[in-house]
Amino acid sequence: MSLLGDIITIVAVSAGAFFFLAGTVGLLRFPDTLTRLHALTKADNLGLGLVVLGLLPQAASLRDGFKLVSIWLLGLLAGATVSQLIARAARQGESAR
Amino acid sequence: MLPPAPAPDAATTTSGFLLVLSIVVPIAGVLLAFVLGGRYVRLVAHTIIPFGVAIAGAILLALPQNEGPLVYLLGGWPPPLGVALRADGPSAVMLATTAIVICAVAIYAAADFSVPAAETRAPFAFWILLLAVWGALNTIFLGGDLFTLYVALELLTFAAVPMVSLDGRAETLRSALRYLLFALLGSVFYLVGTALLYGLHGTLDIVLLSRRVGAEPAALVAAALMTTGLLAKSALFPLHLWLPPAHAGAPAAASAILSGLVVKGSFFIVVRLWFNVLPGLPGFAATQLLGALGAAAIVVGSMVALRQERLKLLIAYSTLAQIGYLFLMFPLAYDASGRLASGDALAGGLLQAVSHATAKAAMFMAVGSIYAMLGHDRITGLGGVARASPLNVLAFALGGIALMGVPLSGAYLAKDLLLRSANENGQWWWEIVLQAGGMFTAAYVVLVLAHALAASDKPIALAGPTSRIRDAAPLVLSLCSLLLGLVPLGLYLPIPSDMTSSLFGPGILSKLLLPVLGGVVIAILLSPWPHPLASSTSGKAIMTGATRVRRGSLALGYLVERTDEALSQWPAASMCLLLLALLLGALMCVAT
Amino acid sequence: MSIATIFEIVLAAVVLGLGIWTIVVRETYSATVGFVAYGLLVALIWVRLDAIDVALTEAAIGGGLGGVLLLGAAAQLRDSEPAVTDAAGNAVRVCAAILSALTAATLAGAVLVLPDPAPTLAPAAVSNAWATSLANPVTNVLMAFRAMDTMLEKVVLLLAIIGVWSLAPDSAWGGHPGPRHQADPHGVLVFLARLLPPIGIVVGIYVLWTGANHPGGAFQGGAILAAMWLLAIMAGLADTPPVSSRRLRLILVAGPGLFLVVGIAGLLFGSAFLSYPPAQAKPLILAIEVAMILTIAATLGLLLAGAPERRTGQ
Amino acid sequence: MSGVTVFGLCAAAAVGLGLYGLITNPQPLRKIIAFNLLGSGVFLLFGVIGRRGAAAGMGNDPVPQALVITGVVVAFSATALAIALVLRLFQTTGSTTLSNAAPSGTGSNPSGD
Repeated sequence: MSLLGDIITIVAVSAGAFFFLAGTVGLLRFPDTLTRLHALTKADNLGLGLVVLGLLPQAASLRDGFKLVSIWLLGLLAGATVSQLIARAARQGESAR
Repeated sequence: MLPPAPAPDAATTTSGFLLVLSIVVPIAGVLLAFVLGGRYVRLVAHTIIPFGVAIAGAILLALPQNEGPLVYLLGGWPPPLGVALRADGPSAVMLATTAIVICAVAIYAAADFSVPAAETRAPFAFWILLLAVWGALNTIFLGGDLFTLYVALELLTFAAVPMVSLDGRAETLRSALRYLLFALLGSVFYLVGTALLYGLHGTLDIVLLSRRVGAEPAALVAAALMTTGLLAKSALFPLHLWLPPAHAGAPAAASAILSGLVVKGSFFIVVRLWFNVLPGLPGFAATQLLGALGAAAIVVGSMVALRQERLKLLIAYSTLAQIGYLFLMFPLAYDASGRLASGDALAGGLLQAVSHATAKAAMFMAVGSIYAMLGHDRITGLGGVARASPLNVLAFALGGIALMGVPLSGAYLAKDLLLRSANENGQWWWEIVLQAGGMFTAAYVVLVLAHALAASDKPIALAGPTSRIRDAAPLVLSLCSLLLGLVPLGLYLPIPSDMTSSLFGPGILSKLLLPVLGGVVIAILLSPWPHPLASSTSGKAIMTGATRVRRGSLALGYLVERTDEALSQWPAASMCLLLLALLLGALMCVAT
Repeated sequence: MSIATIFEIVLAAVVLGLGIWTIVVRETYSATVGFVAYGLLVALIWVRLDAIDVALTEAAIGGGLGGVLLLGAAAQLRDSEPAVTDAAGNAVRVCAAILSALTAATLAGAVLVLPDPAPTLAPAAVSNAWATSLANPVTNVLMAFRAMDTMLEKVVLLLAIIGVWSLAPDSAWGGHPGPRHQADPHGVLVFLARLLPPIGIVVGIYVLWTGANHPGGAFQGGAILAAMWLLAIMAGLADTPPVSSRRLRLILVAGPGLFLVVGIAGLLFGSAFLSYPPAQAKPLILAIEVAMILTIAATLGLLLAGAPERRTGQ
Repeated sequence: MSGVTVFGLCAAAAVGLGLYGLITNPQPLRKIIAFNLLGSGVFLLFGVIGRRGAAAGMGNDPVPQALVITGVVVAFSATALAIALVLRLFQTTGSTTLSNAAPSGTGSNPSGD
């Protein structure tokens, strides 16, 4: 059980870290705000989700697991809203120009 | 691992609760005034102040009856885990001084910051900040823990900075911002030092540290950083860029608090640090450095003060000079044993601090009244003021005379104590500085009085009404400073008993005349403005003979002023701060 | 060299890199963004130092709210940047760099030569925890052993509020701090401001409650509550209260006030000022912390909102 | 080389960086940011010292931790007050320069060396 849990953790967290890396590279390399946001949010949400998923088997109690999942959900919510706001600000800035 | 050290000062003494009250009462006043607001702010302040004065008086009475300091363990927790409050002689004297000055300023400011039916900004802020300064200072004087002192220091800064910009003009905002940023830099330096001391000895309690601190490298670094940070907050030359604009731009009552009391807070912590925490650490060279900075402050501050056109700026610069004077106690306290002795020099320095607190607050208040009456404070336009407002000019004169160090005054006793320890320790060069300091002070007092006493060709248009009670406050305060020598301070400060009797000795006339005459000469030589002194016939005769000398000294004064301007730029001053910290650290390292 | 050490070195390097960027980057706005990132990574260092309470505080107040404060100011000052031409000359830069480096090196040397084994008060703090029956030693230090510092620091917060308010124009005294925010009522910001605060308030209270025995406490919880309040203000769902409001002022002094009252009760009826009778220590401390979380949330929120600038109805 | 050493050096470097920024950056807001950097370096120093004092089942001495929490709140208040001053100065004069010379900033040499 613990071995299986550890394997899941290693695989999922590594995958999550990969997505974070990809997202960061996209953030740095893409040319404009909207594409950067695209790279960032897609990868961040997925990356965070995978990391949380990977950590779930390590959670000591149900309460800890619940906390982990709510971190992911809150991250999703914040990421989605903020990128919406940034995108809107970026578009307004473009149309004003 | 940490045995509870059974020590005489690790238990609450009988009157210890007074120490708690002297901090809690002003702070309760802050909270109460904030909630009630409106018309009640001044009422709360004026109700709290008598209580605070009574508590300070009770501490003064209780201390001599107790063997050793009064101690209170907060929450009953002994150090190192808990925090102790301690009152020894110096703290009791400073507590009493603060209470008196706050009381006088509160009376003086009652009209300036009167409270109309609807709440207005400036009175609301002023009265609360006044109480907050008081609470912070009392915590500084009583705190027995270096981190509690840090919080109190920040409390003091946060109460002092808004006072600078109370009237909201652009230049006062700028000076407040400068003050805040430089003070924050100073407190960060202090905080680094506390971190290192905790890492070395696992406690921040002053008494415990004094037993444990040795000449470890980290302790030296901590001492250098903390001292430099506190010097920045006390505006010792060359770290004074924030002081003149801040103190000159604030409303008169606020200037009195800032110049009289606030800078004494950080000065007091330097004294605590060097005399109580690590008396054996600094060594000869570091104490000489502090004294040299003090001497430089006296020369530069006084020379620039004499070149000011505005009276408030003149007083602000003279504060710089007198802060320098305070730091002369450090080299003089260093005796043959290689430690800072809590003897004559300590008593002299603290006495000087008390004299300056009372006299300078009185002078700022008197000048504030003159400013309000004339609508300006140009020194050359002061003619006829003595007739229009005799009480205020008298208060200014008495405050100035007290600071010159004429017999009976606290500054006189302080100078005598410092001279005596200079003599005992064979550091004759500080005797010159001490005498020169008195003369420089006399110079600017004489200069201002000469203008104020001169007859005016046109009558003075009074810009505002005057009130007797308001004029009495600075007068009483400067009398306090003038008669300080008669107060039996030997109970609290290590003053030898033969000092007070020497007040009335022979030679008293020469001691009175020497600073005044020196001051007149300096004032003529260094002030660039047309002199009422010089326009009298005898003055003219001297002037023609001395024109060349005067031209030379004026050029010197100009040079000093430009140097001061250069050092008052932000990058220069902050680099001086770092340089000073490194230098102090290096000197202490060499000494051990 | 273990993996943990390598991770720590990388973390420290990234933090320092961000710090350098924050100092040298040209635009102020970029510098603030860099500082926010720096603050969040510093919180990670605190986790590595096994100081979770501080990590929470640093992330919430140092990085989070401090970042909001700086970003807001940078946005308002954007126009002022071309006016500032008095940049330091090269000689100044070199001198400053040398002096700062020397100071940092001295400091580093002093830290490296600290004695081993290090002195510590951890055993004393743990063994005296009976007095409060709280299991989190940090809370014990803050609320019992060094309660004076905590109380004074609450007064510092209050003075900061008074200082900020004292900068208002006279005509605006008694009015609301900060601008009145408007947002599209169907927009995403309003949506977030309706959805998040209930969750945030629960989390804030949880952080306070758990602070008795685990990392957390009034500061961290108060910062979360303040953030929720600010979100509602920015979405236009709530307005900052006028500074003349008596209720607001009561909330702003509740924390230090209750602290003071309990302290004086200890002086009069108990053993000492700021001492708690062991039987009632926990409920008393919790009561103070509840008052403090309200005070802290209101204070932090108002410090971000700034000086009063408009009367009611404007 | 342990975590304590790494972070101790990091803290000292942050202090140095903050000092440099505080001295050389002319804009007050940048000075405030530098002050925060400086402050966080000092707090880290406390953290490192607390970490060295780990004992009695605590990974970090609770006393320095409590001091840092107090310090962080004080530093935040200082930042808020300083920023309020800067913003008010900007509203009043349209500039945020700290030097006493005319706010036009032409030709003044504030370097002071």
